[in-house]
Amino acid sequence: MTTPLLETRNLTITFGGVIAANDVSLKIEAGRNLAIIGPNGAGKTTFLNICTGWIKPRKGQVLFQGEDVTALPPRKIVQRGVARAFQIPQLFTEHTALENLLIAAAARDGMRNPLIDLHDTPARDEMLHLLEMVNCADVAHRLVVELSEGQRKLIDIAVALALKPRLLLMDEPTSGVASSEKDGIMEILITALAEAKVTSVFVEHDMGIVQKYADEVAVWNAGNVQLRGAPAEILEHPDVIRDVIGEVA
Amino acid sequence: MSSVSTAPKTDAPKHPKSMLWIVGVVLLAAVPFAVPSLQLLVTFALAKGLAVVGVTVLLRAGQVSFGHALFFGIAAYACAFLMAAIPGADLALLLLVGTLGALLAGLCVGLFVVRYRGIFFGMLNLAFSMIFWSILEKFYHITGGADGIRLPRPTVLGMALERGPFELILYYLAIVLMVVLGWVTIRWFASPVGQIFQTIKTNETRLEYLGVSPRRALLSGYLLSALLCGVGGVLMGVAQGAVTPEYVWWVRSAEMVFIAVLGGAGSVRGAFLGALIYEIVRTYASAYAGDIWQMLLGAFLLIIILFAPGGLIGIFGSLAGRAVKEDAK
Amino acid sequence: MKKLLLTTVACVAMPMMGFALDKPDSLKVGMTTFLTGPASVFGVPARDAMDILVANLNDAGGIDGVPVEVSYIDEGAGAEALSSEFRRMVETGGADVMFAAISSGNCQTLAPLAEDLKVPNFLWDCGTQKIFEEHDYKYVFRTQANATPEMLAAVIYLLKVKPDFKTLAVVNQDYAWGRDSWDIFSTALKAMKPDVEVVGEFFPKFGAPDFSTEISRLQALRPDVVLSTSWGGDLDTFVQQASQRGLMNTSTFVLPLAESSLERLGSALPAGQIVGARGDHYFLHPERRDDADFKAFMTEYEEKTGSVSVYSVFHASQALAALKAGYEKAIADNGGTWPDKDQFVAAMEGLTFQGLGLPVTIRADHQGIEAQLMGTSVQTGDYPFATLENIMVFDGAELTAPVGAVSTEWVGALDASFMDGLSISTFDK
Amino acid sequence: MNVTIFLLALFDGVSYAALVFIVALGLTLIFGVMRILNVAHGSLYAIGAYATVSLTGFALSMGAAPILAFPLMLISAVLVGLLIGGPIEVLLLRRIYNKPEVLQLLVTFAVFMILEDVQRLVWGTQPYFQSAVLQSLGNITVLGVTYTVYQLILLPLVAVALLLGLRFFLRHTLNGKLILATTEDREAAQSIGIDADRVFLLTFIVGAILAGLGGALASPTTSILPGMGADMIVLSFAVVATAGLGQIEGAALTALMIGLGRSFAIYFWPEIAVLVPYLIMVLVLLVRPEGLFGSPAARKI
Repeated sequence: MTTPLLETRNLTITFGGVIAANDVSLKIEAGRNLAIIGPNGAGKTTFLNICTGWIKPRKGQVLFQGEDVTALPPRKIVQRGVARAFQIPQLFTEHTALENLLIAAAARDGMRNPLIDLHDTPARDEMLHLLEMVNCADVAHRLVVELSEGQRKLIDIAVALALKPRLLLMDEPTSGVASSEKDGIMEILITALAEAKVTSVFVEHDMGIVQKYADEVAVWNAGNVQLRGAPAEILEHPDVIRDVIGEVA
Repeated sequence: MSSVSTAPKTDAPKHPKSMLWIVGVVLLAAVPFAVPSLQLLVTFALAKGLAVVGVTVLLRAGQVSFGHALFFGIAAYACAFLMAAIPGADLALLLLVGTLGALLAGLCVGLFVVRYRGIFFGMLNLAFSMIFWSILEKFYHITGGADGIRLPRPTVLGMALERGPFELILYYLAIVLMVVLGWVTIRWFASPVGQIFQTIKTNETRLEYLGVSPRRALLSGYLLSALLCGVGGVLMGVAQGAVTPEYVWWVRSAEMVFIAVLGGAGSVRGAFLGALIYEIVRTYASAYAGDIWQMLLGAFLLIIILFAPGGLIGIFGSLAGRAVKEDAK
Repeated sequence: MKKLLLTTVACVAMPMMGFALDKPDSLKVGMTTFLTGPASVFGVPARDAMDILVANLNDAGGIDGVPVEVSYIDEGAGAEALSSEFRRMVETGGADVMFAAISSGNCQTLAPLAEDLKVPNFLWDCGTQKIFEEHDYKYVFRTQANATPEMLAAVIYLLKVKPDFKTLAVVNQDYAWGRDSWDIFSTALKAMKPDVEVVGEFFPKFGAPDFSTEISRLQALRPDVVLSTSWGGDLDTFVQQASQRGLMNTSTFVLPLAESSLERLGSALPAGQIVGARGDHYFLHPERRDDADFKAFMTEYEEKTGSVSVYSVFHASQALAALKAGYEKAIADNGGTWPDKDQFVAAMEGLTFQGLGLPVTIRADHQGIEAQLMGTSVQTGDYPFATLENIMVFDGAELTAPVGAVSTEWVGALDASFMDGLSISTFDK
Repeated sequence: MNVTIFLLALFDGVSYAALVFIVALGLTLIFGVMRILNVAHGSLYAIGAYATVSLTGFALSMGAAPILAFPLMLISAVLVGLLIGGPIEVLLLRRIYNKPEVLQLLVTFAVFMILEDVQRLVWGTQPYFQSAVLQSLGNITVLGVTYTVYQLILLPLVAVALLLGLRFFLRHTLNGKLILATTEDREAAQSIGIDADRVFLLTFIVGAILAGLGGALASPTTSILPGMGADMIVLSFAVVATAGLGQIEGAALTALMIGLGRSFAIYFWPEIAVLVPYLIMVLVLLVRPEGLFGSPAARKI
């Protein structure tokens, strides 16, 4: 049996009496896109926060490629190959789209030369290509604050991809995006992920998206995974229709 | 000197404005012949300007230190102690030791303060500088107390000089340091390390999720700022011939922030421009309006903040015929 | 480039040659004084006095017909502004003579600068004795005493009026003057009266707003004598707080600079405290108060400023008197024609001149020899503040460390018999 | 340790802390509500002292009883708040609430510079001393050491009264509740119709009055002279930052800590007395970045 890419063991955490994670044990295998669905407040974002070291669990472990990373700060986990995209895009607002990516690449490559211009770094072409991949090449030189929410979300994901991660955790990649654009964004995204051979986990509320793009679905409720399986099978499940989809609809 | 351009490296073609800066440097270089009475004043202004660039560096990361006079003072005191230990030490050695002293202090203080942001970053810096100030004041038998220590004239590359030639050399040294360190700082801002440092202002969360330690990124800029303050402190101490705890007093730190904002927050050239104008206004105001020079400076600052938020460099930019984005990106 | 640089260096380094031996239109003097900051309690009266004295001098024909023009530099504006303004005044402002400075720290910075600029400079008010003990200067002169005679006069006066005290505590400002004056005072005291015990040494920071805790401590320690060489607001606060809390009933205070605070302290300074004046400076100077020039000035000054004179006024008068006497002597030495700078400097050595106090003489090491006046406070009711009684005027020459001697060593080698051989004039009031 | 000396140091520390607290109180109130660290607070302190001395001197010269100085202190403080604090808020601060913290701080620094010269132009450079009121209250002897009633008893009482009074004002009066609501959530307060401009003006005036009152209360104990504001401002910064910005009760405890630290230092190691406030500040901030009583801001992603 191969080591899972990411594994959690008995993760438990509560916030002021509310259980956000209750003894969560989960394995994520490489090469598959896992969607996490569930009602609001069920602890999905908290789960991503724990996996990336932003929040420390009260109990339990997080293992990445077999290594216990529970106690590490986010940057150390990122350095090991876990990238993260956010529900609200986390970008450098005083920089352009391209610069956001170049900074990510510089961080990845550990650029130390203080006299070379950021724009002259070797990763420039690669980052321009990445912008093309997420369909944002035309806004490369615009400040990210001037862009639409959808473009910002794509650039947020592109920044994460720029790190060349093994695993990408995304928090509602299509929230805040006009529904007409959602499919387009997901198309671009899934293609880019496949091209870069990145495993992804994404929290999603739109069941249409989940059905279309996830290889596997985990249903989160009351601080734990209630069900897990192929999209078709899970989305038909009566419990899921009652607890999750019903609420969303 | 003509080979040195302080223009930022951008894709845009060089426009006449960068020529203006070269003209400015050349004009400065002519001061000792054209207006000799301004020579010492400009030396002081450039020394302060270097320290102001240090404060400017931190402004780029959205952080304000109200204690950076600490590094200015530490460098100056390091020189004074060195001169006392090795009479007739060389200017080059002073520059090296003073700067190293400031760097070392920057590392020690920086390791603590990079954990803080905003007002607490400012206050903690203030507290460290005030501790050092109290020590300078109190340990009279070592530090000379409130009157400080004399810093006799060092030799220059082995030559013992009279005041006249020595000050002239110091003057050109200050100009060279301004051009070189100003250029390095502008380049550093544009470099990956400098850009990462500046993202502390906008998004530390993302920075952490790029695998970068925001504290370490801030520390890199903090060290640069301490170094710049240190070089300024050495120049000031040597030009002044004496160092006093006043170098470290909080008003001095506030004055650096004051000049940085006056010149144009975040601009390297603005820092020097601001320092020059500040020093000139201050000197002439205290000579011709002895009772109200502080009031004039205060009013000047208010006008700048309220009506010309881009600072002097912004005014200068619009006078030069363009809106200036400047050495930012 | 390098060659150009060296040429420039050579040009600037060339000494300025004085050819203008014709009488100038005016004699330009630059004076540094505190117009801002705590020490403006000395600086502003000195400037006001200087304005009066210069106007009077020019009305009487100036110096050999040449009027004197004084411009002022604020020492409170900070060291950089001070030294650049000092240079500007000398190099382009055409100042012939500089009077600098009040602060000892500024004197230590400006004395070597004046020497390098080859401009005659009078240390007109600062107290540090180190300047001429550690360096030789050609262009720098002190037109007043230094800390050594000032402190010695205080020690001797104390020993004369209160010979059998046992314990002493000191509360001085924490800067060079406070520390150095204590060094000299304590060294002299130990030399002349070795059985005194120092029970407390406090150096609250310069400008401290509150001495309550120090006063509590002193009340618990109960020293016979409390010394404070503080001045200005610090001294006022200390005396007020000590007097309010009755510390002055149990301990005798020795306040070598209190002459400058007498008027401000009003009734807060009780009788029986020892007061000094940094020289023979007192608006009721017993040997001068009946002289016409003294009386005329005191009246004029009080009318213009609303206050009585303090010691810095005397020091200003001495600097101006030295300037006048120096030029007149140089003119005489030069066969009646206007002297150049070096002739003026040569005339300064050994010069005797008189300002508002007794005559002052410039010694070979350029240190001024100035008489010292000490007294005991008394509230007579003639004035709304304390005046002095039991005044002693000391001969400055006997109290000043000899040329070439280091004050602390010289003072340390004294003994009780030193007091016996001194010539002291005493006055009831 | 000798109990007598311990008690004496305690008394000295408390009376010193009382004065520092009164000044820091206004500073922390203004910061808590307006998020502005007001450097000009030091000038308001100094002007409060000058105004009291002038008014008292005038009243005494008219033959008034020294005890009349107490209402004059209050009048001076209110004048400082209304005539100087009010215009500062309306004419300057109001224009810069949306600017970065640095600029806000620098604006108050510029005001500080201007007011320093204003003091000099109005009152000159000679120190003033006006302690008639302090003398009228007399002395008290404790353990063989004479204290003034004013410093040992009155100042701490006033400090406690101000602390309780401000708490009452904030929690039980309409204006106070408006201030508290605005402090907790500016947007929410505005959305329910609170006039933030009015609240800010009110806060700044109250803060300025407290600064002026600090100066007024200090005036009988100290020389009033140029530069007295610059020292006080750093000290009250240290108190406010150590306590946690905007923490009123915290400022009281911190002032007490700093006051006691300083007086014990004077008794046992006078050379470090000046260092004490800053050492306490650094040590506290190193352990608790948000100050002793501040709460850390939550980061949400």
